[in-house]
Amino acid sequence: MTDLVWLVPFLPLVGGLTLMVFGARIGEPRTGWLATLMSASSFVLTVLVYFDLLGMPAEERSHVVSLFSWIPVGSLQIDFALLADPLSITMALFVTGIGSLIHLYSIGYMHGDPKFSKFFLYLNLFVFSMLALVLGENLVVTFLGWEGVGACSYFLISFWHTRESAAVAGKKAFVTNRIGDWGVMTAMFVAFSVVGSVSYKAINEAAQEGTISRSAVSAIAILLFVGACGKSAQLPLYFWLPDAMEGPTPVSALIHAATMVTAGVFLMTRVGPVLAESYGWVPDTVAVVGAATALFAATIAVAQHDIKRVLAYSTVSQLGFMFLAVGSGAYVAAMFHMVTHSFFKALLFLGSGSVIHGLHHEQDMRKMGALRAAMPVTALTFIIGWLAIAGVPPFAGFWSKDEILLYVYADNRLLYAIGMVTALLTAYYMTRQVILVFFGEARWHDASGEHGAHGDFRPHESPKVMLVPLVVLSVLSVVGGGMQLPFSKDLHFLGHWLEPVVEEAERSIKGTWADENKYVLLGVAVVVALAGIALSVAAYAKRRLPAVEPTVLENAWFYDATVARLVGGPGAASFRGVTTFDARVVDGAVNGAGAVARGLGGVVRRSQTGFVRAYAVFIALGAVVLLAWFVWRGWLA
Amino acid sequence: MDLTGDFIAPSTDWYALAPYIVLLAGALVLLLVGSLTPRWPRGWYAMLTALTAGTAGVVASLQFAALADEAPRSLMKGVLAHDRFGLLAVIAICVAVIITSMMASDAAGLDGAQTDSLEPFSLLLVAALGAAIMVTAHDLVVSFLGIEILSISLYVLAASDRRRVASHEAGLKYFVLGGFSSAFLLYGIALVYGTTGQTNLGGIAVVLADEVTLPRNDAMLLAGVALLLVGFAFKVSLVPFHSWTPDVYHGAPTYVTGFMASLGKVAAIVALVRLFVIAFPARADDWRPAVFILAVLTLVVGSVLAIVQTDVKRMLAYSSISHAGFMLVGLEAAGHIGSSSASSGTSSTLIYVVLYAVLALGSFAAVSVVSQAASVVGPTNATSLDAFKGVAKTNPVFALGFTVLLLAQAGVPLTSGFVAKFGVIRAAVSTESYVLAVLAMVSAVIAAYLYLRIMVSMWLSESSSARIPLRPVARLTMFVTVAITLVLGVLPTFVLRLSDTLIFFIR
Amino acid sequence: MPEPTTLSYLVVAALLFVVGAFGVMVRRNPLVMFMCIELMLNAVNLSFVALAGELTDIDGQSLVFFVLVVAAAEVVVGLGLIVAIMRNRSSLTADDLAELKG
Amino acid sequence: MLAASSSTIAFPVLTSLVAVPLVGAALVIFFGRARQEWTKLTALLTSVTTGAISLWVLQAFDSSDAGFQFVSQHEWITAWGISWHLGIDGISLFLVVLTGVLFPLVIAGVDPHHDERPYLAWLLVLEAGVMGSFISLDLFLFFVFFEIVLVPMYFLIGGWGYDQRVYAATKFFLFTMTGSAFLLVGIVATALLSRESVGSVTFDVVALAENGALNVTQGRWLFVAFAIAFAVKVPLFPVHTWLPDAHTQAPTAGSVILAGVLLKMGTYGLLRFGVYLFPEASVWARPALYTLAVIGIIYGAIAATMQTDLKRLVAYSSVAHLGFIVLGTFALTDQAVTGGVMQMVNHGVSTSALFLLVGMIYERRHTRQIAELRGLQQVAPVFAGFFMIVMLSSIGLPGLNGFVGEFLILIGSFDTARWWVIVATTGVILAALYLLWAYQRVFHGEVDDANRGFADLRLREGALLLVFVAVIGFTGVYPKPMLSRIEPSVNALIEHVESRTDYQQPAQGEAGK
Amino acid sequence: MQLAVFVIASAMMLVGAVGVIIRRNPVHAALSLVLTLFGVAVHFVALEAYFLAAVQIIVYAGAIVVLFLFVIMLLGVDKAEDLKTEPLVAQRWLAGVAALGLLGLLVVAVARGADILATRSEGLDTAAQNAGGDANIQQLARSVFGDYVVAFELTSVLLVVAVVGTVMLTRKRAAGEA
Repeated sequence: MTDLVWLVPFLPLVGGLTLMVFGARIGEPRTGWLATLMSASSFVLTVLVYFDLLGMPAEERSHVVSLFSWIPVGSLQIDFALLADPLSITMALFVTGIGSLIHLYSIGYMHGDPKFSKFFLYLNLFVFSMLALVLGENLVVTFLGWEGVGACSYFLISFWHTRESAAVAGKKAFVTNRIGDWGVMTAMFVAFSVVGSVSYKAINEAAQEGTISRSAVSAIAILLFVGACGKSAQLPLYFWLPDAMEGPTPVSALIHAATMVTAGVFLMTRVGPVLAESYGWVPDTVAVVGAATALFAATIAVAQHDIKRVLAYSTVSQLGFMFLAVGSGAYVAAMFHMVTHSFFKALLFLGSGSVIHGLHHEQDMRKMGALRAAMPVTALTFIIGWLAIAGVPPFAGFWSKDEILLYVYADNRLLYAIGMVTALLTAYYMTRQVILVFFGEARWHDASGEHGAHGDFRPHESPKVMLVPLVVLSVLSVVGGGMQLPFSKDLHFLGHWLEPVVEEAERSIKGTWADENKYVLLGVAVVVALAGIALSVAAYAKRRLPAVEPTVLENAWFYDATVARLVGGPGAASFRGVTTFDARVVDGAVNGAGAVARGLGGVVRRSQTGFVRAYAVFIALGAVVLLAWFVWRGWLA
Repeated sequence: MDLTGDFIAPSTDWYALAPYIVLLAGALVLLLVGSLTPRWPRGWYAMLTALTAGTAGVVASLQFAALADEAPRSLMKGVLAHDRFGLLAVIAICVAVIITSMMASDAAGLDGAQTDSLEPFSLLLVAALGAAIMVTAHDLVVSFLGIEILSISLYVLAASDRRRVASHEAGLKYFVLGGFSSAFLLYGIALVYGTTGQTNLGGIAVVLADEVTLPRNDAMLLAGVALLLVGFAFKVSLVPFHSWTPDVYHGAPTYVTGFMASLGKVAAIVALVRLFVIAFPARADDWRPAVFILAVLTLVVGSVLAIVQTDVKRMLAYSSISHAGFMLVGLEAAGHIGSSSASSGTSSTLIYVVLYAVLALGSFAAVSVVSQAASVVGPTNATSLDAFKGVAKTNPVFALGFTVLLLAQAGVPLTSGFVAKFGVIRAAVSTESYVLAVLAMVSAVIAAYLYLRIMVSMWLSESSSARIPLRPVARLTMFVTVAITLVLGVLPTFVLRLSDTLIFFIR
Repeated sequence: MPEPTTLSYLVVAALLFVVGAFGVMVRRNPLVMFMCIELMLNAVNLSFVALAGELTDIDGQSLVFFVLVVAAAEVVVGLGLIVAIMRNRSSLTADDLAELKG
Repeated sequence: MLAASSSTIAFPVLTSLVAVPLVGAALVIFFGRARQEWTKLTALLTSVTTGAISLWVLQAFDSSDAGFQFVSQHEWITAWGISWHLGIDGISLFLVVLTGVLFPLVIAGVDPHHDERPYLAWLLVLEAGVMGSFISLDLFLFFVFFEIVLVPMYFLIGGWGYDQRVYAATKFFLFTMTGSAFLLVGIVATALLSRESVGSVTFDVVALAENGALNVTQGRWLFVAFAIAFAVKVPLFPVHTWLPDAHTQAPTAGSVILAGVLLKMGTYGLLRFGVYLFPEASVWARPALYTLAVIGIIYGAIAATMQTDLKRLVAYSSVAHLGFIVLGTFALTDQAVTGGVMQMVNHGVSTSALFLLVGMIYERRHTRQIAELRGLQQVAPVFAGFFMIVMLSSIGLPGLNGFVGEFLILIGSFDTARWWVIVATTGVILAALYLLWAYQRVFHGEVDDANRGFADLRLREGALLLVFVAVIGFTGVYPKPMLSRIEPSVNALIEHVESRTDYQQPAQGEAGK
Repeated sequence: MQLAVFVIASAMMLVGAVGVIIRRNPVHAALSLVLTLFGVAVHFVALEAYFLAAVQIIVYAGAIVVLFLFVIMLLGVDKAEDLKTEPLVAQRWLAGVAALGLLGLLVVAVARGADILATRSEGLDTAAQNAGGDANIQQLARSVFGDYVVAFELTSVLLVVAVVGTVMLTRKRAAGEA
């Protein structure tokens, strides 16, 4: 069965190519269904593979399927090979699963869009690339997917390319990702140079066996982390993600919440041993960057008005959590949070999508409110998602976040504190969002004027095809925590499942204070979450407290603006400088040479006066010079 | 020297002298019959001229072939060399005369040249005789007389266009400066004679080679060499002795210009090479640097001045100067007497000038064709670049032919021009004067711009004039020259085979 | 009373040559220019003869003989040239003929 | 690459590669006059024949043989030790095929606006020249082809180009000729200086490379002379400025050929002659060439970013791409050089396609100014799609051909040119920047009235581009057949270098141990 | 005695030469030329080149100068030339420099050459020993018709050219030509 793992990415690819060629002919909605089918069937396959692996003894749960030799040159032998092991299959499971749901959702959401079929083409291609990324047996295949998802996200962000902002956002995302890719590529070079191979197995083993120098290991790790920062929107490269919200909401849900952005975390987990074997400052950097990003993004989310932007920043923040976990050696926790997060964040996005859909593409929360009546299902599911992310037990998010904080505490108290603050803020701004959107008084009636086109404007519940995914995801968000419960080792299902992959790197906190009193920490977490919610309620529902929404936060600490100014100012200037240099100096020199020749000719030409006597003088002078030379020579002789 | 002894007349090898005699006889016959008979229909004089030159050429070729297995020898008490080196030049000269006479008959009247009378043709033949003497002269005096015969004919031919003041101007300038430079040349002969007691190249070489019995007297000798160089540099038109060239080439009737550029160049350069290589090998280290400098100057100034011209004849005049520079590169190589490959310098120079002669003939033929057509419109600057505008549109084939000739002059491969350049560069490199080689090639690039300009106005400018009528003669001329250019360009082996044997001239 | 050495003849000849050359360069009347060229040729002749005497070699003198002929021929043609030119114009200096230049 | 292997066949395949187009040109000129309607057909037929032959060569090529195949050697200019010596090995194979395929496509796909007959004739002559320079194993012969190519290109640019054409053509001609000036001297010197060691004056590349024994100084000087000429052709950083002008002013076909194959004559020359003939010197000169290459990569990319003219943009992108190739060539490792050779072909394919697309844009809108184009994707989605694919290949997206070459070059060069590679890799970022930015400005946004009428891809254009896209896709996903044919020759070349210098190819995986 | 002759002859020669280049009227210039020619002839005599001396007088003074004068008269170009002004910038300066340079170098050359010559010439001039001027002529004849016979023939050709050329140049334009 596992030999058929190649079908998992293959099916969506087929779907994509089919749509590329016949998309227009098949037409809406059949294209949507086709795409969904493809994605869904690869999900089924993955499940099969999963059980297949489950059937094997733990240490054998790593299966390589080599399709063909891709880039073989001398000592460099790169196969197009897929690796089916617990980690990749876990990723594949939720990628295909959530992917399928979102395909389904999109059928409703994209209804009536002129480029309906193209949307699903991209979606399918994306799923393919994502699967290639996670299933890749070596860095290059992963990189194929890595770039593929980047390209697809570019297509999908600028899907409505007639909107200038969308086009710009797409380009921004791609280029920023490329900065990260520089890291990944360089990492590959180093790996090949020192290990002689780019397959994870070889690299990880080399790292563990210490056959390669520690600095090389660290170099690989840090470079890969640079790539991860790009993909997973960590500081300093996070700023493309909020803009990515220009894309259709399902895209935000799938790519910019559930799957693609987690690729960085996945990659770090994949090379966990390398990270573990590198100098101490490398994992620390990872953790610190993660923590910083988490806090930074959370603060920004507090003051956003765009319903999707809040979620976007929250995503960044949550990703920060995951990196915090990775940096603290809590790979399982990271994966755990990644999965749960993909559940509830996808849910939230789709919910917000449903809201937007219901409000005819209104995204400003200030023009919402009291929608729970108008769209009950959406409201309900959204609230579940909110509770999950806010860290309220027993919802999924609570467990995973707590797991992370547990490890972080063991690793570094300060980071733990930051994590806590972040948790608080998360609870706060999510509550704010829920209140602003579903409770309070309806602020959208007065907005109806702006929707003159729609005549009598009423928010309406979304069609079934959109609601089903919501429901499914909400269920997952509730029970998702079950896959890794802290109470007993036996409940560490995910942990056991991933063990063969991460055991080498996984940090053991056995016997630390944190481990001893994890229930205390649990309690603290609960309290913090509730506190955040309470604050928010006080501020937005009860109006007891003033709503703190400073512009500095609303504008994301002006980080984006500063970057833009730098790029647009000195950056563009230097580019222009180079271009001018090229035109004036380099090309100028060339044309200058020609001009000199012609000028010289012009000058010498004047000596050609046409007066025969002048010519005679030339001859005489010439004779003098020649004579001088020869007589001199003769004199010496 | 005893006075009682009987006078022994020099033994005469009439067959070896045949080419000269034929040429002279042709000229005289032409004059005679021309003055006795009523005017012939036009073209007949040309026919006779071509016939004569052809005969001379054939004879020369036979002798050339015969010399394959004979040792080269000297004639008439060693004043004339009978070797392949000279004979090839003689053949080239005869070809030049043939083609020029054809162009002359074609240019009759139109170019304002009085080519419907016979004198020009007889002068062509006499000039050819002079040139033939120059290239084979093995004695300074004979060489000088050859130069004078050639020059005087050219003075007259240059001035032969009565309608254009320019022609007169050209004639006078050429005459005055020619006389001036001849005086230097003579002085040089005098000094060399004074130090060596010889005017025979071989004799000079012998005297100079023997350092023992005779004390070196270099100041005077080398002064003589310098003045000789001045005289020849003038004829070859090396910078700074070139200043007459553009004006004379420009002013003279176009067919005469072609004649000067081809035959004149061949005669002058061959004579120069023969003089320096045979007479002054012992002083090579003294004259090589001078040649080097002259070469560089000529290359650069020639190319640079060429690209700023607006009149095609002047352009080609300057380009002929820079070509002369290339030939000098060969001479410079020949100056490395010690080096085993000095000989390749000599031969490559000869090959270069011969191949260039063909190119020049063809190019000026093309110019004269166009200028004739233009002069119908108005004689004013009939040879300006504008006259060539859009020729490709009206006469594509003709334009293509001219383009081939121009590309050959630029030294594009698969043309004789490239073979010539390659040979010279090869010689220079084999004597390890890389600097000169590179300089030459770079200046060739500069000069290429000029040929491009002409091509541009032919191909890439809008047609200004009507179709140019091409007389059969013109067609033939173009065809022959282009054919030679391409054939020798693709299969140069023939020429190169010759060039290996060319270096065997008598010492 | 010392005898004039060959050197003295040569020097005088050189002097004559230079004077002639100078004349060519400064005179505008083409006829006079021709005369100057004649001066130069004469200088050469003188040198030839002097050197011939020095070398006790008669060839030098025969060279002079040829030079004379050349000189004559040149003058003839030159004068013919001038006559031809004067057909079209009344006065003539070398500087008047400077249409061709550049 | 060691002693030319004797796989000689009765039919002179390689000679025909040169001869057929020439014959075609002659036919076009002479018969075309009588029958105008046949001109195109004749040209097409001959070029297709050539292409077919080249494909046959590809099929008959023995990938296990690193040496020269289909060798044909005849006396030519014996007096100078020059022979008509042709041969193909893995390095030249795909360039030949590329040439053979590109020309028919261009002839079929792009029509001149006037004077079809001379246009086609020049194209065919050009094809002969390019073919010749890729297969000639005699320095003199190579030079002849290398130089003769200028003439047809000059007339193509000057005759069928755009408003600045004469300036551009002249610049191209003189610039390249200046390079050739050094090359010629270098060639002659090489032959003459190796006189003793080889035993006779010969211009035969193999003989010179295998038996020639130049001393260090000579080798280096000569290498420099060669390098100058090829650097101009490539073009490398300081001497690149002819390229934008030539590209911009050339007719579409001209740009396509120029980018597709002509530039490769430079990189090919560096590899085949620079490295093969002067191993010591090329090892010695590596830092300089790395630096120039990397400067070219970054500089070209930056300049491309700021261009306002699509064609100029693509031209500068070529400067960047060829920088990669040069970097790989002199990294002298299996991967890098193989990647370099492959990248020559890849760049040929994708950039040609880009120029075709830009040409189509110009035909529709009569402008190449990015500022005047807008929202084309809206009105011409298919066109945009093709453009996108080609662009992504040019950006080096994995799965497309561009990636394989670039990746191989970089990963292969990392050991020998670490820091240069690290800088060069940033060029990958810039590539995305300038291309995506251009794409965004041209294809995205709301279409304006000027561009509303922009017609989507026509059938012929589509078919034409489909070929390119197919190649892009195939070589991207399955480059192995290509690599397996290139590598042996590259390997042999590197061993040649190693055997003559103290340079040793680094063994990966050793560094850490 | 000889010295005196030398001095006088040289004086005639140089004075004449200077006269040629400074006399404004071409006729006077021509007459000064005659003076020079005579000076040269005297030198010839002093150098025992009797025949040449004669030819010098006959051909040069007799033929060439007369020809000059004839043309001057014919064309009436005997109007004085203004030597005060020099239209060409720096012409005279450059000419002066060139002339002095030439003079200096030539003198140096011959001076350095002559002394060595002296060592080479063996004693007395054999031509002088054989009494009678005809010796000179005989030798000349041997030389001219012996070693230099070709040259001699060529001079005839030269004269033919001169004649033909002059005829061609000066022939009146026939009605037919335009």
